[in-house]
Amino acid sequence: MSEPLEINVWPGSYGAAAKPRMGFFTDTSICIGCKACEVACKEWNQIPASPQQGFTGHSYDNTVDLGADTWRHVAFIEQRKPVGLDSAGGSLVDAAALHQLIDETGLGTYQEGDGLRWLMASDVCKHCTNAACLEVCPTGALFRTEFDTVVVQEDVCNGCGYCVPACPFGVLDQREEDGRVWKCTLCYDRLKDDKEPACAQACPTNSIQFGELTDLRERADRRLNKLTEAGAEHAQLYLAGDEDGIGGAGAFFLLLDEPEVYGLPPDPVDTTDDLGSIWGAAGIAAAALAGGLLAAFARGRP
Amino acid sequence: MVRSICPYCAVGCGQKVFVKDERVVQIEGDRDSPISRGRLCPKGAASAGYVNSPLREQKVKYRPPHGTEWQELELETAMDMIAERVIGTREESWEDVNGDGQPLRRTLGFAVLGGATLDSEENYLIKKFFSAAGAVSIENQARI
Amino acid sequence: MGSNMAEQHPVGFQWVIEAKERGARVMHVDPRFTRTSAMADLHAPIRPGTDIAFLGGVINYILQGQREFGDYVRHYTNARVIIKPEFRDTEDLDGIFSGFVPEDRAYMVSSWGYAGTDGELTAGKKEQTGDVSGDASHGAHGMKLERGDPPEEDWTLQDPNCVFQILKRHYARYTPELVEQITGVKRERFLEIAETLCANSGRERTGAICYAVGWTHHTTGVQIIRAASIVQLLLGNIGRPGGGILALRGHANIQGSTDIPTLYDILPGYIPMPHPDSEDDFDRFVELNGPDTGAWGDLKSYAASMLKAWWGDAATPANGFAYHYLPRVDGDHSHYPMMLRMLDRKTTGFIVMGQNPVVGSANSKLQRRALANLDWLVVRDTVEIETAAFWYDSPDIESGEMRTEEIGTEVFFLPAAAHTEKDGSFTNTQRLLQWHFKAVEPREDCRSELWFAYHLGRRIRAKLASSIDPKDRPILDLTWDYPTRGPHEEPDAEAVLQEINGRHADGSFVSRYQELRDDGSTTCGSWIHAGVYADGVNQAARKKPHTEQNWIAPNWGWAWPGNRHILYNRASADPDGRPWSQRKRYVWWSEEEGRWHSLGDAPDFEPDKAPGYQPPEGAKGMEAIKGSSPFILHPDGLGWLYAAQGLVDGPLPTHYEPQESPVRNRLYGQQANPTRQEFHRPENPYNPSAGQPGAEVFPFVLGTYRLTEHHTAGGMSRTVAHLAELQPELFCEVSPQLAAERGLEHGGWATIVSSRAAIEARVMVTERVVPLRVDDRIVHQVGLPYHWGRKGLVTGDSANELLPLVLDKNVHISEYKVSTCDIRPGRRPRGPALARFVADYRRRAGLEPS
Amino acid sequence: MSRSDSAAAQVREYREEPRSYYGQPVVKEPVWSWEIPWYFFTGGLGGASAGLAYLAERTGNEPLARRAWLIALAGVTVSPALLISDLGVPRRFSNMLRMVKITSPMSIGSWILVISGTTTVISAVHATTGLLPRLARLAKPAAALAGLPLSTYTAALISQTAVPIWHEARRELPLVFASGAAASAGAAATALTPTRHAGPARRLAVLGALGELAAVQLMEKRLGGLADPYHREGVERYTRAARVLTALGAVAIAGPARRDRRAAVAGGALVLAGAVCERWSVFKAGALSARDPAYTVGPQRERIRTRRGRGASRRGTPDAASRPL
Repeated sequence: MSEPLEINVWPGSYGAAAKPRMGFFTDTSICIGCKACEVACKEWNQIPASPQQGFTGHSYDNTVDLGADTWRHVAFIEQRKPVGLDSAGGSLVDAAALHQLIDETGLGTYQEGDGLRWLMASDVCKHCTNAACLEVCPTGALFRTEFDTVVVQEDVCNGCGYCVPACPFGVLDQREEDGRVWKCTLCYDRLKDDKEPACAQACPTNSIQFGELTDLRERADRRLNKLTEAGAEHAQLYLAGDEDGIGGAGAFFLLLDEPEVYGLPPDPVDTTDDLGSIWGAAGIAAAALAGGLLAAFARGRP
Repeated sequence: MVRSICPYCAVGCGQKVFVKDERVVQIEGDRDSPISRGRLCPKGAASAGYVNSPLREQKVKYRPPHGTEWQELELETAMDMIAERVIGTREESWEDVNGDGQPLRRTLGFAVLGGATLDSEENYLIKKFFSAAGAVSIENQARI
Repeated sequence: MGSNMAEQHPVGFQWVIEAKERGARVMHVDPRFTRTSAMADLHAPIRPGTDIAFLGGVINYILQGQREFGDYVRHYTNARVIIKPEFRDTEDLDGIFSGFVPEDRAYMVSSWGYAGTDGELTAGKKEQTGDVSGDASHGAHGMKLERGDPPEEDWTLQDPNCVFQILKRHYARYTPELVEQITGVKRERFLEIAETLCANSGRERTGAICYAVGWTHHTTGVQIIRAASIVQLLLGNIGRPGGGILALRGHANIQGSTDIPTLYDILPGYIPMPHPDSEDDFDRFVELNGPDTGAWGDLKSYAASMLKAWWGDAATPANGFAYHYLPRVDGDHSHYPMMLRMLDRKTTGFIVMGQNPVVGSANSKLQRRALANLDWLVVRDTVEIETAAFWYDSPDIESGEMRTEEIGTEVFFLPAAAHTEKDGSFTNTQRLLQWHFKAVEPREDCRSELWFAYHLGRRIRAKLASSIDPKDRPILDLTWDYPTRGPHEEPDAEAVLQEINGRHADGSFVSRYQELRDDGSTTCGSWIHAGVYADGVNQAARKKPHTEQNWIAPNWGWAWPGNRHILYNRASADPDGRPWSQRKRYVWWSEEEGRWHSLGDAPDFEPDKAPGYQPPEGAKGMEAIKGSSPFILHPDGLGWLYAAQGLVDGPLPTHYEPQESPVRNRLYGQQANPTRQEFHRPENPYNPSAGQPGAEVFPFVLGTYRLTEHHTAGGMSRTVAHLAELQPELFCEVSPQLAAERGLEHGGWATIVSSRAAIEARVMVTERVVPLRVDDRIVHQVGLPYHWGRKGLVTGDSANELLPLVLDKNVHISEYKVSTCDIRPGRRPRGPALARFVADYRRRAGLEPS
Repeated sequence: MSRSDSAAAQVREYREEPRSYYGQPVVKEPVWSWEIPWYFFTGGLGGASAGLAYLAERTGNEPLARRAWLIALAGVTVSPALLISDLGVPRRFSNMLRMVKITSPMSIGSWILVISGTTTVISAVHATTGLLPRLARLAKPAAALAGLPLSTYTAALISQTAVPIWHEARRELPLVFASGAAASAGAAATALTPTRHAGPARRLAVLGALGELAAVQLMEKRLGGLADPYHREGVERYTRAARVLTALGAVAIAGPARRDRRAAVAGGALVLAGAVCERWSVFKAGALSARDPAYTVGPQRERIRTRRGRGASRRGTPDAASRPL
């Protein structure tokens, strides 16, 4: 894996070797929360079992989040009704506590009112067009592949951990045993063998769809329109265009509620956009320091 | 690569078993299967983890009556002892006829349980042999 | 209903999702809102154990609105058959049918028969007592009918004694209001479901019902499925594409292990085990068990070929094909009575293979006590399961109720081979045999069950070789010469499959069951599998990609019988052999060619029998099946809305409350199924039900189930790191209302108690579980997945500790899906305090003197 | 309402109406351990001390110069040790120098540290032993110059992350770090140098301390409600300690330390401790803001509401199809 070390730009750096951009379209409206993606991913990539979390009480999610040992994570959200921007929500348990659901009659169940729904969604590294993790990686361990995906070279990573807080989605994490960071590779090794990533292949209901990004985006548009027509008013495509703060993503989602309900940021940005002001401020501060030093001597001799 | 079928539920998803150095290294869905089209559930996807589980036992274990710990036993010895137990219990508990003089030709002295995770060929030999031996209490997860 | 398909059969569920995307409406009737409900268009929460009331309501809705598929019902079902005038319905007798013998809790079924038959029904000749089994209970393969014709019929369906009218009367009280009062399903919701079912049935449309152990795990399990079959027969949804009642089974080969059973009461291919009554007379056995007409009319050929496969040259026409070598069954020797025999030290040896009764069977403590009373126990599994470890690691050891030193059981643990380490076939839930190939040799002492059975048999035969005892002849005469291969002398699984398939006298392979003969010229280990090795090819191993064949995929694996994928598919055409509609065409008659065509499936009918065929006088077997009668396994070729025989608890499904229920039966004075098998003994107390003193001690309904992330008793999932971590702890699901009532804290601990045991679980407070308003009271449910035990990577108490043994007498399956319990916050007592804690509950419930 | 105030309002609103995934963080907090806040301190101390030493030498203040060089030496030798010790794979430290990457302040910083370290070592060797005179002639100004970015790049480093209160303070954080570096360098030299030679050091310390206090105030003001983590449990004590220690130290240095060596030592120690606490305060507050999804989602929602952010979702209804949420 030493060859593509300095490559950050796709397709330019790859020239003729560049492949079409590949990605995931995760359609959460047909996710059944089986977690086959989590397991298939761990089996193929030989990821150790996560540190024992125990029972979390987060509905059926005992994986909690993405991390070094979880490259796919299925979220479970129990809702009384779609949350939306202007209505209360959160988990049912919170809601139950908040609203004192136990009324005098003893019954306040969806038998009367319905509206119960259970959202499930498989999260993954987004393989951003503008990937902060890759930008901040000082060693070049993170690189952009010929498929326009973002991958960590495990033989280069020195575990500086910079990418961990840099990622606007909290995808990467350090593995305690070996100190390096790990994340979804979009099964780079399988892609090179013309095979589908393990999670997408396993997914029983095709909630995780793999393919060329342009195709996936078209498919997603059709799906969104269909759902919207069917009355799914909060259905939305997340990271499906180029106009967002990360320039679009290789892995994008069809959500049935606002992103934050799934633990996703509503307006993620690649902080590299602000690089000018960051370095500018550092430069000004350095100059101020110089000024301070000079000032300390300018008062004359002691 | 060897073609297989998922050992968990009864949907019967196709599996491809990849082998390297006499060891199963990967099990994934078989895209050719009209049932599963290459897909697997979490259990099916964990099949390699199951066949390679570090908890798998590889040696016979033996506990004598009232023993407090497992002991080692050669497989051949164990098989021989089990054969003796079957013969002995069968002998002791044989019922040839019932009270009306009708034939029974059976033993209720020992019982056999299991099979829903076994192959049909295995069940066939189990049913065939133990029935021939007169055993009647041959039962299965299918009862549950 | 009765299935949580998205969770338990996720990959099968892809087809439901696909159907939904194409416009199908998915409805889920289930006590809990599950991952299946989440994907359904509609979910109706139902009180556990009230499925018959719900389905009875659907039947009533169909009949009252004349929504049945008239032509289908008249021609293909026994709606037109007239029943004996002496038959009395549960509506007449307050919850029991005619013929009930209270002291035996069993029926004399002669009054249930078709009018004009003489009562010489196979299953009817004996009272259906608890210990009736073998041919006397399962031998329901048919009544004796002249030419396959029911003697009296009314094609107008108006005769008050015809099945159609009996059905109407039987369900007349199952109104939407009553459905709501019993099941807790709001009537609007019920009506929406009933109407959707009706609207999606008929010539142009079909609907399917999927069920699983949510239906079988009841004291009324068989009748629930019967109720569904009545719905589907009335709507014309059997034998047609997109229709059916689909049993979703839970183990890779659980279907295969009933087809080629390791079950006490049947032989391969559902041939009944013999009863002492038939003496040593093979012909008498055939007469007692087989009808004269329909596919079972050839029972003699099937049984003779099987005996011939087993005992080879020792089986001759002269000795009834060594029929007398078979052991006789005269009682219930199923799993639970088996364990009770161990408890009573009448059974002293036990071989367990790939099953974990200590976790997977009801009343775990009783299971362990039974094991502790054995002389010897052999456990074969891939990992050390709780059943192998019961003598040193169990709740009873922990509580001091058992001591290792006092347990006299000799235990052999033999490591088993995994599916990748052996060749063989699994039969999936659609009867499809699929071969799996060995990838690697098993390590060390790990061996297949094939190896174990074969080599154990070989050793025993060698030890008995010089015996002159007649009881050893069946062992010594057995055909037991399978070729072996490899370093472990593994028997050749394909050779076994060949024996199952069967051969002609010349050694060539049988290619269909119709070729089997009763003269000893054919062998066949399992008649329904005849053809699996047709042409000398392992048909189960066929792996033609689905992309290279049509959607029926007949060239992938092999479905018994005769590679028929949809059973009774003759019903997909009208009586004249024309498709009911072009949209739903599947099998149809070609007049020009004089044979049945299909979209690719094998017709489940004689290939050249014309639709207008009428059996001649004295016709037997298949010859007696009309050209317009699709249900060829029945002696009359009809779908049975009314089952005159074959069931021990009535010809029609009737609502009874579960064994343990906080609710009185609103329909009848008879509270629970009158024929259910109870075991009154100190190890198996029952919680008092509504109306009995002490019922308030166990006020909540308890349901048990599985999770996607685990597999049954956990031996194949709690031992796998990537699965164990996904659901690491036992939890119970309760509604916010129940949590508030009992002070249960989300994420905290709860203790769940029955009169059998107390266990602890983490608390999941969720609105997916709803309290149901039933009549004028509120019924709370506690949901418990049952996968945990004391071994493996993740451990916890087992839900089955809590459950009683109480069986559906038709099939001896226990009522796992509903019982009663109490729940309280906090962890359970430890050590000896635990036993005292449970005993105190028993005292409060009046089950134990104080 | 200022930008940060409305963001703060959003945070509050968000708290009252929790919309998160079981309160799980959206972004990951840094995995860095105790070495890193200490490195922020030592890097600043070393960097600014090199400048102090160089100017002292140029102004003929040999005693101050020699001590400041030694302080700088300590700073730039401890710094890499801390950094390497924090690495997941310490033996791969050299991978830091595989490339020069402007988008990665850590990459640039590594080079700065190398240059600063090398030149400072040479300078210190010369200042104490007189060896390497020719090299030192080049090294000393270089060390003084490299010391400047060494003191501030760490602020750029943490600003270039998704940690809300770091990134949002990207304009002010370098000032906090720079002034902290000045204060540390001045304070260390004040404590170690005889009072009569320590004038510039004292002035630097006081200037730095005042600057630090001002910069922190400015940062908190600009952050508005997002500054809240600086005053939450577990962080507050560092924030307050930094202010109190720095202020007290500055008073001591500005007053009694001019004559009293013990006061100089005490004042220097106080300012140093204050600078350390300030780094810890920033570090801890950042981690806290990452842990709490309200600080991530609240401002993002506010950006979308005020159309400064483009959002990442789009709906399917015809009229909303092109409108970001």
